[in-house]
Amino acid sequence: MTLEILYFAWLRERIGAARETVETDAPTVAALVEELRARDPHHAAALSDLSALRVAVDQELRDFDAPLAGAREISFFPPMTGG
Amino acid sequence: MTLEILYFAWLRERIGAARETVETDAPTVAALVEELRARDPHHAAALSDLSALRVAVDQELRDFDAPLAGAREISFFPPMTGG
Amino acid sequence: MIDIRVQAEPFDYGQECADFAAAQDGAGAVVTFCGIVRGDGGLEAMEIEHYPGMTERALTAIADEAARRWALTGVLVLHRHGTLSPGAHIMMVATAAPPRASAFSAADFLMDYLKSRAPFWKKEHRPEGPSWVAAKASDEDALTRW
Amino acid sequence: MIDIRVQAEPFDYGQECADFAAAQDGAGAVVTFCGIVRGDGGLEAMEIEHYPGMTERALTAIADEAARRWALTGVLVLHRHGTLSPGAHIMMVATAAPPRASAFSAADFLMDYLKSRAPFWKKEHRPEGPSWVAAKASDEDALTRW
Repeated sequence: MTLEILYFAWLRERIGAARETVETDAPTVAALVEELRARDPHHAAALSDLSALRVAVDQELRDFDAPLAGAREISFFPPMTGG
Repeated sequence: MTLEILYFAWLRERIGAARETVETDAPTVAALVEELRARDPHHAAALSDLSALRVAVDQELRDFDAPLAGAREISFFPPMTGG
Repeated sequence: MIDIRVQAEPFDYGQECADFAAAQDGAGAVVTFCGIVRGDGGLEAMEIEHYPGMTERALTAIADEAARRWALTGVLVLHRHGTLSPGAHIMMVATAAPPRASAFSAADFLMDYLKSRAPFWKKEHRPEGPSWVAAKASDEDALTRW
Repeated sequence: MIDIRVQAEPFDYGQECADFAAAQDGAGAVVTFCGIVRGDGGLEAMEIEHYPGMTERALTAIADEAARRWALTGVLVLHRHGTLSPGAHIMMVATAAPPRASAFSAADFLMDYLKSRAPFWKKEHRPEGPSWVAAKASDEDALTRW
Protein backbone atom coordinates (compact mmCIF):
# COMPACT_ATOMS: atom_id res chain seq x y z
CA MET A 1 0.00 0.00 0.00
CA THR A 2 0.99 3.65 -0.41
CA LEU A 3 1.15 5.77 2.72
CA GLU A 4 1.73 9.46 3.28
CA ILE A 5 4.04 9.87 6.28
CA LEU A 6 4.04 13.21 8.10
CA TYR A 7 6.50 14.48 10.71
CA PHE A 8 6.07 17.38 13.11
CA ALA A 9 8.17 19.50 15.47
CA TRP A 10 11.60 18.06 16.29
CA LEU A 11 10.88 14.86 14.33
CA ARG A 12 10.44 16.95 11.22
CA GLU A 13 13.69 18.75 11.92
CA ARG A 14 15.70 15.60 12.66
CA ILE A 15 14.40 13.71 9.66
CA GLY A 16 14.80 16.77 7.48
CA ALA A 17 11.39 16.46 5.82
CA ALA A 18 7.79 17.31 6.72
CA ARG A 19 6.37 14.46 4.65
CA GLU A 20 7.26 11.54 2.44
CA THR A 21 5.37 8.88 0.49
CA VAL A 22 6.25 5.25 1.17
CA GLU A 23 5.27 1.89 -0.27
CA THR A 24 4.94 -0.68 2.47
CA ASP A 25 3.34 -3.97 3.49
CA ALA A 26 3.85 -3.29 7.20
CA PRO A 27 0.82 -4.59 9.10
CA THR A 28 1.11 -2.23 12.06
CA VAL A 29 2.49 1.17 12.98
CA ALA A 30 5.31 -0.52 14.92
CA ALA A 31 6.32 -2.55 11.84
CA LEU A 32 6.27 0.64 9.76
CA VAL A 33 8.55 2.34 12.28
CA GLU A 34 11.00 -0.57 11.89
CA GLU A 35 11.06 -0.09 8.12
CA LEU A 36 11.50 3.68 8.42
CA ARG A 37 14.38 3.32 10.88
CA ALA A 38 16.24 1.24 8.29
CA ARG A 39 16.10 4.04 5.71
CA ASP A 40 18.97 6.19 6.99
CA PRO A 41 20.61 7.43 10.19
CA HIS A 42 18.27 10.43 10.43
CA HIS A 43 15.19 8.22 10.51
CA ALA A 44 16.94 5.78 12.84
CA ALA A 45 17.81 8.53 15.31
CA ALA A 46 14.49 10.37 15.15
CA LEU A 47 12.42 7.20 15.57
CA SER A 48 14.68 5.42 18.07
CA ASP A 49 12.60 5.90 21.22
CA LEU A 50 8.93 5.07 20.81
CA SER A 51 8.14 6.30 24.30
CA ALA A 52 9.07 9.82 23.15
CA LEU A 53 6.75 9.60 20.14
CA ARG A 54 3.07 9.81 19.39
CA VAL A 55 1.38 8.55 16.25
CA ALA A 56 -1.83 9.44 14.42
CA VAL A 57 -3.43 7.18 11.83
CA ASP A 58 -5.59 9.20 9.47
CA GLN A 59 -5.52 12.08 11.97
CA GLU A 60 -6.63 10.06 14.99
CA LEU A 61 -4.23 9.30 17.86
CA ARG A 62 -3.41 5.59 17.97
CA ASP A 63 -1.12 3.13 19.76
CA PHE A 64 1.92 1.72 18.01
CA ASP A 65 0.26 -1.68 17.65
CA ALA A 66 -2.55 -0.14 15.56
CA PRO A 67 -3.13 -1.92 12.21
CA LEU A 68 -2.39 -0.04 8.99
CA ALA A 69 -4.98 -1.76 6.80
CA GLY A 70 -6.96 0.90 4.96
CA ALA A 71 -4.85 3.75 6.31
CA ARG A 72 -3.61 6.59 4.12
CA GLU A 73 -1.90 9.17 6.33
CA ILE A 74 0.44 8.24 9.20
CA SER A 75 1.89 11.01 11.33
CA PHE A 76 4.67 10.94 13.88
CA PHE A 77 5.30 13.69 16.43
CA PRO A 78 6.44 14.37 19.98
CA PRO A 79 3.97 14.65 22.88
CA MET A 80 1.81 17.70 22.28
CA THR A 81 2.34 21.03 24.06
CA GLY A 82 -0.60 23.25 23.12
CA GLY A 83 -2.62 25.54 25.33
CA MET B 1 -24.10 51.23 75.39
CA THR B 2 -25.77 52.51 72.22
CA LEU B 3 -25.87 50.18 69.23
CA GLU B 4 -27.00 50.65 65.66
CA ILE B 5 -28.91 47.53 64.62
CA LEU B 6 -29.28 46.80 60.89
CA TYR B 7 -31.55 44.26 59.19
CA PHE B 8 -31.33 42.96 55.63
CA ALA B 9 -33.41 40.95 53.16
CA TRP B 10 -36.40 39.15 54.69
CA LEU B 11 -35.38 40.19 58.22
CA ARG B 12 -35.74 43.81 57.20
CA GLU B 13 -39.17 43.06 55.71
CA ARG B 14 -40.46 41.09 58.71
CA ILE B 15 -39.25 43.59 61.28
CA GLY B 16 -40.49 46.47 59.16
CA ALA B 17 -37.32 48.54 59.52
CA ALA B 18 -33.86 48.60 57.98
CA ARG B 19 -32.23 49.98 61.13
CA GLU B 20 -32.89 51.02 64.70
CA THR B 21 -30.84 52.41 67.57
CA VAL B 22 -30.96 50.55 70.89
CA GLU B 23 -29.64 51.10 74.39
CA THR B 24 -28.47 47.82 75.87
CA ASP B 25 -26.20 46.19 78.43
CA ALA B 26 -26.28 42.81 76.65
CA PRO B 27 -22.84 41.22 76.93
CA THR B 28 -23.14 39.06 73.77
CA VAL B 29 -24.96 38.95 70.44
CA ALA B 30 -27.14 36.12 71.77
CA ALA B 31 -28.18 38.22 74.77
CA LEU B 32 -28.98 41.13 72.45
CA VAL B 33 -31.18 38.84 70.34
CA GLU B 34 -33.09 37.89 73.52
CA GLU B 35 -33.75 41.56 74.26
CA LEU B 36 -34.80 42.32 70.69
CA ARG B 37 -37.22 39.37 70.62
CA ALA B 38 -39.02 40.84 73.64
CA ARG B 39 -39.73 44.14 71.82
CA ASP B 40 -42.73 43.05 69.76
CA PRO B 41 -44.13 40.09 67.80
CA HIS B 42 -42.34 41.19 64.59
CA HIS B 43 -38.93 41.02 66.23
CA ALA B 44 -39.88 37.79 68.01
CA ALA B 45 -40.88 36.12 64.72
CA ALA B 46 -37.97 37.41 62.63
CA LEU B 47 -35.35 36.46 65.21
CA SER B 48 -36.92 33.19 66.37
CA ASP B 49 -34.54 30.77 64.65
CA LEU B 50 -30.87 31.59 65.10
CA SER B 51 -29.84 28.81 62.72
CA ALA B 52 -31.54 30.76 59.89
CA LEU B 53 -29.64 33.95 60.77
CA ARG B 54 -26.19 35.39 60.35
CA VAL B 55 -24.75 38.26 62.33
CA ALA B 56 -22.03 40.83 61.67
CA VAL B 57 -20.41 42.90 64.41
CA ASP B 58 -18.97 46.11 63.00
CA GLN B 59 -19.20 44.60 59.49
CA GLU B 60 -17.36 41.35 60.29
CA LEU B 61 -19.19 38.00 60.40
CA ARG B 62 -19.33 36.67 63.96
CA ASP B 63 -20.89 33.85 65.98
CA PHE B 64 -23.85 34.53 68.27
CA ASP B 65 -21.68 34.16 71.35
CA ALA B 66 -19.48 37.08 70.21
CA PRO B 67 -19.06 39.80 72.89
CA LEU B 68 -20.54 43.25 72.25
CA ALA B 69 -18.01 45.27 74.25
CA GLY B 70 -16.81 48.16 72.08
CA ALA B 71 -19.18 47.32 69.20
CA ARG B 72 -21.18 50.00 67.41
CA GLU B 73 -23.00 48.36 64.49
CA ILE B 74 -24.72 44.96 64.76
CA SER B 75 -26.36 43.52 61.64
CA PHE B 76 -28.70 40.59 61.24
CA PHE B 77 -29.46 38.90 57.94
CA PRO B 78 -30.22 35.55 56.31
CA PRO B 79 -27.45 33.38 54.80
CA MET B 80 -25.98 35.23 51.85
CA THR B 81 -26.85 34.44 48.25
CA GLY B 82 -24.54 36.48 46.04
CA GLY B 83 -22.70 35.46 42.90
CA MET C 1 -3.75 44.76 41.38
CA ILE C 2 -6.90 44.04 43.41
CA ASP C 3 -9.91 45.77 41.93
CA ILE C 4 -13.23 45.56 43.83
CA ARG C 5 -16.35 47.21 42.46
CA VAL C 6 -19.91 47.16 43.82
CA GLN C 7 -22.29 49.11 41.63
CA ALA C 8 -25.87 49.50 40.45
CA GLU C 9 -24.75 50.36 36.89
CA PRO C 10 -24.34 47.70 34.18
CA PHE C 11 -20.79 46.73 33.23
CA ASP C 12 -19.28 45.78 29.88
CA TYR C 13 -18.03 42.22 30.34
CA GLY C 14 -15.99 42.15 27.11
CA GLN C 15 -14.34 45.49 27.83
CA GLU C 16 -13.54 44.42 31.40
CA CYS C 17 -11.98 41.18 30.12
CA ALA C 18 -9.87 43.09 27.60
CA ASP C 19 -8.74 45.73 30.11
CA PHE C 20 -7.98 43.14 32.77
CA ALA C 21 -5.87 40.98 30.43
CA ALA C 22 -4.01 44.03 29.11
CA ALA C 23 -3.11 45.17 32.65
CA GLN C 24 -1.41 41.91 33.64
CA ASP C 25 2.35 41.76 33.77
CA GLY C 26 3.96 38.34 33.91
CA ALA C 27 0.72 36.39 33.68
CA GLY C 28 0.44 33.38 31.37
CA ALA C 29 -3.18 32.71 32.22
CA VAL C 30 -6.32 34.79 32.63
CA VAL C 31 -9.62 33.30 33.80
CA THR C 32 -12.87 35.24 33.86
CA PHE C 33 -16.32 34.35 35.10
CA CYS C 34 -19.55 36.17 34.35
CA GLY C 35 -22.86 35.46 36.09
CA ILE C 36 -26.03 36.08 34.07
CA VAL C 37 -29.63 36.39 35.30
CA ARG C 38 -31.51 33.32 34.05
CA GLY C 39 -35.09 33.78 32.94
CA ASP C 40 -36.12 30.27 34.06
CA GLY C 41 -39.68 29.68 35.20
CA GLY C 42 -41.01 33.05 34.13
CA LEU C 43 -38.58 35.14 36.18
CA GLU C 44 -39.40 38.80 35.57
CA ALA C 45 -36.64 40.46 37.58
CA MET C 46 -33.88 39.75 40.05
CA GLU C 47 -33.44 42.21 42.89
CA ILE C 48 -30.09 42.26 44.64
CA GLU C 49 -29.77 43.80 48.08
CA HIS C 50 -26.40 44.32 49.71
CA TYR C 51 -24.79 45.82 52.81
CA PRO C 52 -22.90 48.97 51.76
CA GLY C 53 -19.57 49.15 53.50
CA MET C 54 -19.42 45.53 54.59
CA THR C 55 -19.75 44.33 50.98
CA GLU C 56 -16.58 46.06 49.79
CA ARG C 57 -14.80 44.96 52.94
CA ALA C 58 -15.80 41.31 52.58
CA LEU C 59 -14.93 41.22 48.85
CA THR C 60 -11.55 42.80 49.51
CA ALA C 61 -10.78 40.24 52.22
CA ILE C 62 -11.76 37.36 49.89
CA ALA C 63 -9.69 38.77 47.00
CA ASP C 64 -6.68 39.37 49.29
CA GLU C 65 -6.86 35.78 50.46
CA ALA C 66 -7.01 34.50 46.85
CA ALA C 67 -4.07 36.69 45.80
CA ARG C 68 -2.05 35.42 48.76
CA ARG C 69 -2.83 31.73 48.18
CA TRP C 70 -2.12 31.66 44.46
CA ALA C 71 0.39 34.47 43.86
CA LEU C 72 -1.94 36.20 41.41
CA THR C 73 -0.81 39.09 39.22
CA GLY C 74 -4.34 40.55 39.39
CA VAL C 75 -7.87 40.07 40.72
CA LEU C 76 -11.09 41.79 39.72
CA VAL C 77 -14.40 41.30 41.53
CA LEU C 78 -17.34 43.32 40.25
CA HIS C 79 -20.88 42.80 41.58
CA ARG C 80 -24.06 44.69 40.78
CA HIS C 81 -26.97 45.45 43.10
CA GLY C 82 -30.47 46.73 42.41
CA THR C 83 -33.06 45.33 40.01
CA LEU C 84 -31.83 43.28 37.04
CA SER C 85 -33.70 41.77 34.10
CA PRO C 86 -33.23 38.25 32.70
CA GLY C 87 -30.11 38.15 30.55
CA ALA C 88 -28.41 40.94 32.52
CA HIS C 89 -24.87 40.41 33.73
CA ILE C 90 -24.95 40.23 37.55
CA MET C 91 -21.28 40.02 38.38
CA MET C 92 -17.87 38.94 37.18
CA VAL C 93 -14.54 37.89 38.54
CA ALA C 94 -11.21 37.81 36.75
CA THR C 95 -7.92 36.31 37.90
CA ALA C 96 -4.46 36.16 36.36
CA ALA C 97 -1.36 34.21 37.31
CA PRO C 98 1.77 32.81 35.73
CA PRO C 99 0.41 29.23 35.65
CA ARG C 100 -3.02 28.18 34.47
CA ALA C 101 -3.96 26.08 37.51
CA SER C 102 -3.55 29.09 39.84
CA ALA C 103 -5.84 31.30 37.78
CA PHE C 104 -8.53 28.59 37.59
CA SER C 105 -8.37 27.68 41.29
CA ALA C 106 -8.43 31.31 42.38
CA ALA C 107 -11.49 32.13 40.24
CA ASP C 108 -13.31 29.08 41.59
CA PHE C 109 -12.35 30.00 45.18
CA LEU C 110 -13.52 33.60 44.72
CA MET C 111 -16.91 32.42 43.47
CA ASP C 112 -17.36 29.95 46.34
CA TYR C 113 -16.50 32.53 48.99
CA LEU C 114 -18.32 35.40 47.36
CA LYS C 115 -21.47 33.28 47.25
CA SER C 116 -21.72 32.67 50.98
CA ARG C 117 -19.40 35.20 52.64
CA ALA C 118 -20.21 38.46 50.88
CA PRO C 119 -23.40 40.23 52.03
CA PHE C 120 -25.64 39.99 48.97
CA TRP C 121 -29.21 38.69 48.95
CA LYS C 122 -31.26 37.86 45.88
CA LYS C 123 -35.00 38.29 45.57
CA GLU C 124 -36.78 36.80 42.58
CA HIS C 125 -39.82 38.48 41.09
CA ARG C 126 -42.17 36.07 39.33
CA PRO C 127 -45.79 36.26 38.18
CA GLU C 128 -46.85 34.44 41.37
CA GLY C 129 -45.07 36.99 43.57
CA PRO C 130 -41.63 37.83 44.94
CA SER C 131 -39.49 35.45 46.99
CA TRP C 132 -36.06 35.56 48.57
CA VAL C 133 -33.59 33.03 47.19
CA ALA C 134 -32.66 30.53 49.90
CA ALA C 135 -29.01 29.66 50.44
CA LYS C 136 -28.15 26.06 49.65
CA ALA C 137 -26.36 23.80 52.12
CA SER C 138 -24.08 22.90 49.19
CA ASP C 139 -22.90 26.53 48.97
CA GLU C 140 -21.64 26.37 52.54
CA ASP C 141 -20.21 22.89 51.98
CA ALA C 142 -18.27 24.17 48.97
CA LEU C 143 -16.04 26.20 51.30
CA THR C 144 -14.61 23.03 52.83
CA ARG C 145 -12.85 22.42 49.50
CA TRP C 146 -10.36 25.21 50.21
CA MET D 1 -22.95 26.28 19.56
CA ILE D 2 -19.50 24.74 19.19
CA ASP D 3 -17.06 27.18 17.64
CA ILE D 4 -13.54 25.95 16.81
CA ARG D 5 -10.98 28.29 15.28
CA VAL D 6 -7.33 27.66 14.43
CA GLN D 7 -5.67 30.72 12.99
CA ALA D 8 -2.40 32.59 12.53
CA GLU D 9 -4.12 35.96 13.01
CA PRO D 10 -4.39 37.65 16.43
CA PHE D 11 -7.78 37.61 18.11
CA ASP D 12 -9.52 40.20 20.26
CA TYR D 13 -10.02 38.49 23.63
CA GLY D 14 -12.41 41.12 25.00
CA GLN D 15 -14.55 41.13 21.86
CA GLU D 16 -14.66 37.32 21.82
CA CYS D 17 -15.75 37.29 25.48
CA ALA D 18 -18.50 39.82 24.76
CA ASP D 19 -19.74 38.03 21.64
CA PHE D 20 -19.65 34.64 23.33
CA ALA D 21 -21.62 35.83 26.39
CA ALA D 22 -24.17 37.61 24.19
CA ALA D 23 -24.78 34.47 22.11
CA GLN D 24 -25.70 32.26 25.06
CA ASP D 25 -29.32 31.40 25.65
CA GLY D 26 -30.27 29.98 29.04
CA ALA D 27 -26.79 30.21 30.51
CA GLY D 28 -26.28 31.55 34.02
CA ALA D 29 -22.50 31.21 33.91
CA VAL D 30 -19.77 32.02 31.41
CA VAL D 31 -16.13 31.08 32.00
CA THR D 32 -13.31 32.18 29.71
CA PHE D 33 -9.62 31.39 29.72
CA CYS D 34 -6.90 33.23 27.82
CA GLY D 35 -3.33 31.98 27.48
CA ILE D 36 -0.63 34.64 27.13
CA VAL D 37 2.99 34.22 25.97
CA ARG D 38 5.21 34.84 29.01
CA GLY D 39 8.47 36.66 28.44
CA ASP D 40 10.26 34.77 31.25
CA GLY D 41 13.97 34.17 30.95
CA GLY D 42 14.53 36.39 27.96
CA LEU D 43 12.03 34.65 25.67
CA GLU D 44 12.12 36.44 22.31
CA ALA D 45 9.38 34.56 20.49
CA MET D 46 7.14 31.54 20.75
CA GLU D 47 6.61 29.53 17.59
CA ILE D 48 3.58 27.29 17.43
CA GLU D 49 3.42 24.45 14.93
CA HIS D 50 0.26 22.46 14.38
CA TYR D 51 -1.17 19.71 12.21
CA PRO D 52 -3.71 21.28 9.85
CA GLY D 53 -6.76 19.07 9.53
CA MET D 54 -6.11 16.98 12.60
CA THR D 55 -6.03 20.07 14.84
CA GLU D 56 -9.59 21.12 14.01
CA ARG D 57 -10.71 17.51 14.27
CA ALA D 58 -9.11 16.96 17.69
CA LEU D 59 -10.43 20.27 19.08
CA THR D 60 -13.92 19.49 17.83
CA ALA D 61 -13.84 16.06 19.47
CA ILE D 62 -12.67 17.58 22.78
CA ALA D 63 -15.33 20.32 22.64
CA ASP D 64 -18.06 17.81 21.76
CA GLU D 65 -17.09 15.69 24.74
CA ALA D 66 -17.18 18.71 27.07
CA ALA D 67 -20.58 19.82 25.73
CA ARG D 68 -21.93 16.31 26.26
CA ARG D 69 -20.59 15.89 29.79
CA TRP D 70 -21.73 19.25 31.15
CA ALA D 71 -24.76 20.18 29.02
CA LEU D 72 -23.14 23.41 27.86
CA THR D 73 -25.05 26.09 25.99
CA GLY D 74 -21.86 27.01 24.11
CA VAL D 75 -18.16 26.27 23.67
CA LEU D 76 -15.47 28.30 21.93
CA VAL D 77 -11.92 27.05 21.38
CA LEU D 78 -9.59 29.39 19.51
CA HIS D 79 -5.88 28.64 19.11
CA ARG D 80 -3.23 30.53 17.18
CA HIS D 81 -0.25 29.10 15.32
CA GLY D 82 2.85 30.75 13.88
CA THR D 83 5.29 33.06 15.63
CA LEU D 84 4.10 35.02 18.66
CA SER D 85 5.82 37.68 20.78
CA PRO D 86 5.83 37.87 24.58
CA GLY D 87 2.52 39.28 25.80
CA ALA D 88 0.62 37.95 22.77
CA HIS D 89 -2.60 36.02 23.34
CA ILE D 90 -1.97 32.42 22.27
CA MET D 91 -5.39 30.89 22.69
CA MET D 92 -8.67 31.08 24.52
CA VAL D 93 -11.55 28.88 25.52
CA ALA D 94 -15.02 29.93 26.61
CA THR D 95 -17.79 27.81 28.09
CA ALA D 96 -21.34 28.58 29.17
CA ALA D 97 -23.86 26.55 31.12
CA PRO D 98 -26.88 27.05 33.35
CA PRO D 99 -24.90 26.32 36.55
CA ARG D 100 -21.53 27.76 37.48
CA ALA D 101 -19.82 24.47 38.34
CA SER D 102 -20.47 23.09 34.83
CA ALA D 103 -18.91 26.08 33.10
CA PHE D 104 -15.83 25.95 35.34
CA SER D 105 -15.33 22.19 35.04
CA ALA D 106 -15.79 22.24 31.29
CA ALA D 107 -13.24 25.03 30.79
CA ASP D 108 -10.72 23.23 32.98
CA PHE D 109 -11.37 19.95 31.11
CA LEU D 110 -10.95 21.65 27.71
CA MET D 111 -7.60 23.08 28.76
CA ASP D 112 -6.32 19.76 30.11
CA TYR D 113 -7.29 17.87 26.97
CA LEU D 114 -6.25 20.56 24.56
CA LYS D 115 -2.81 20.63 26.17
CA SER D 116 -1.98 16.99 25.51
CA ARG D 117 -4.48 15.78 22.93
CA ALA D 118 -4.53 18.51 20.30
CA PRO D 119 -1.59 18.55 17.85
CA PHE D 120 0.23 21.75 18.77
CA TRP D 121 3.94 22.03 19.50
CA LYS D 122 5.68 25.03 21.00
CA LYS D 123 9.21 26.13 20.18
CA GLU D 124 10.82 28.81 22.30
CA HIS D 125 13.30 31.26 20.80
CA ARG D 126 15.81 32.61 23.32
CA PRO D 127 19.15 34.39 23.05
CA GLU D 128 20.91 31.05 23.57
CA GLY D 129 19.02 29.43 20.72
CA PRO D 130 15.68 27.78 19.95
CA SER D 131 14.30 24.76 21.80
CA TRP D 132 11.14 22.70 21.65
CA VAL D 133 9.03 22.80 24.79
CA ALA D 134 8.94 19.36 26.40
CA ALA D 135 5.61 17.93 27.52
CA LYS D 136 5.33 17.45 31.28
CA ALA D 137 4.34 14.15 32.85
CA SER D 138 1.89 16.22 34.93
CA ASP D 139 0.05 17.28 31.76
CA GLU D 140 -0.70 13.66 30.94
CA ASP D 141 -1.52 12.88 34.58
CA ALA D 142 -4.04 15.73 34.59
CA LEU D 143 -6.28 13.75 32.24
CA THR D 144 -6.90 11.12 34.90
CA ARG D 145 -8.93 13.75 36.79
CA TRP D 146 -11.76 13.47 34.29
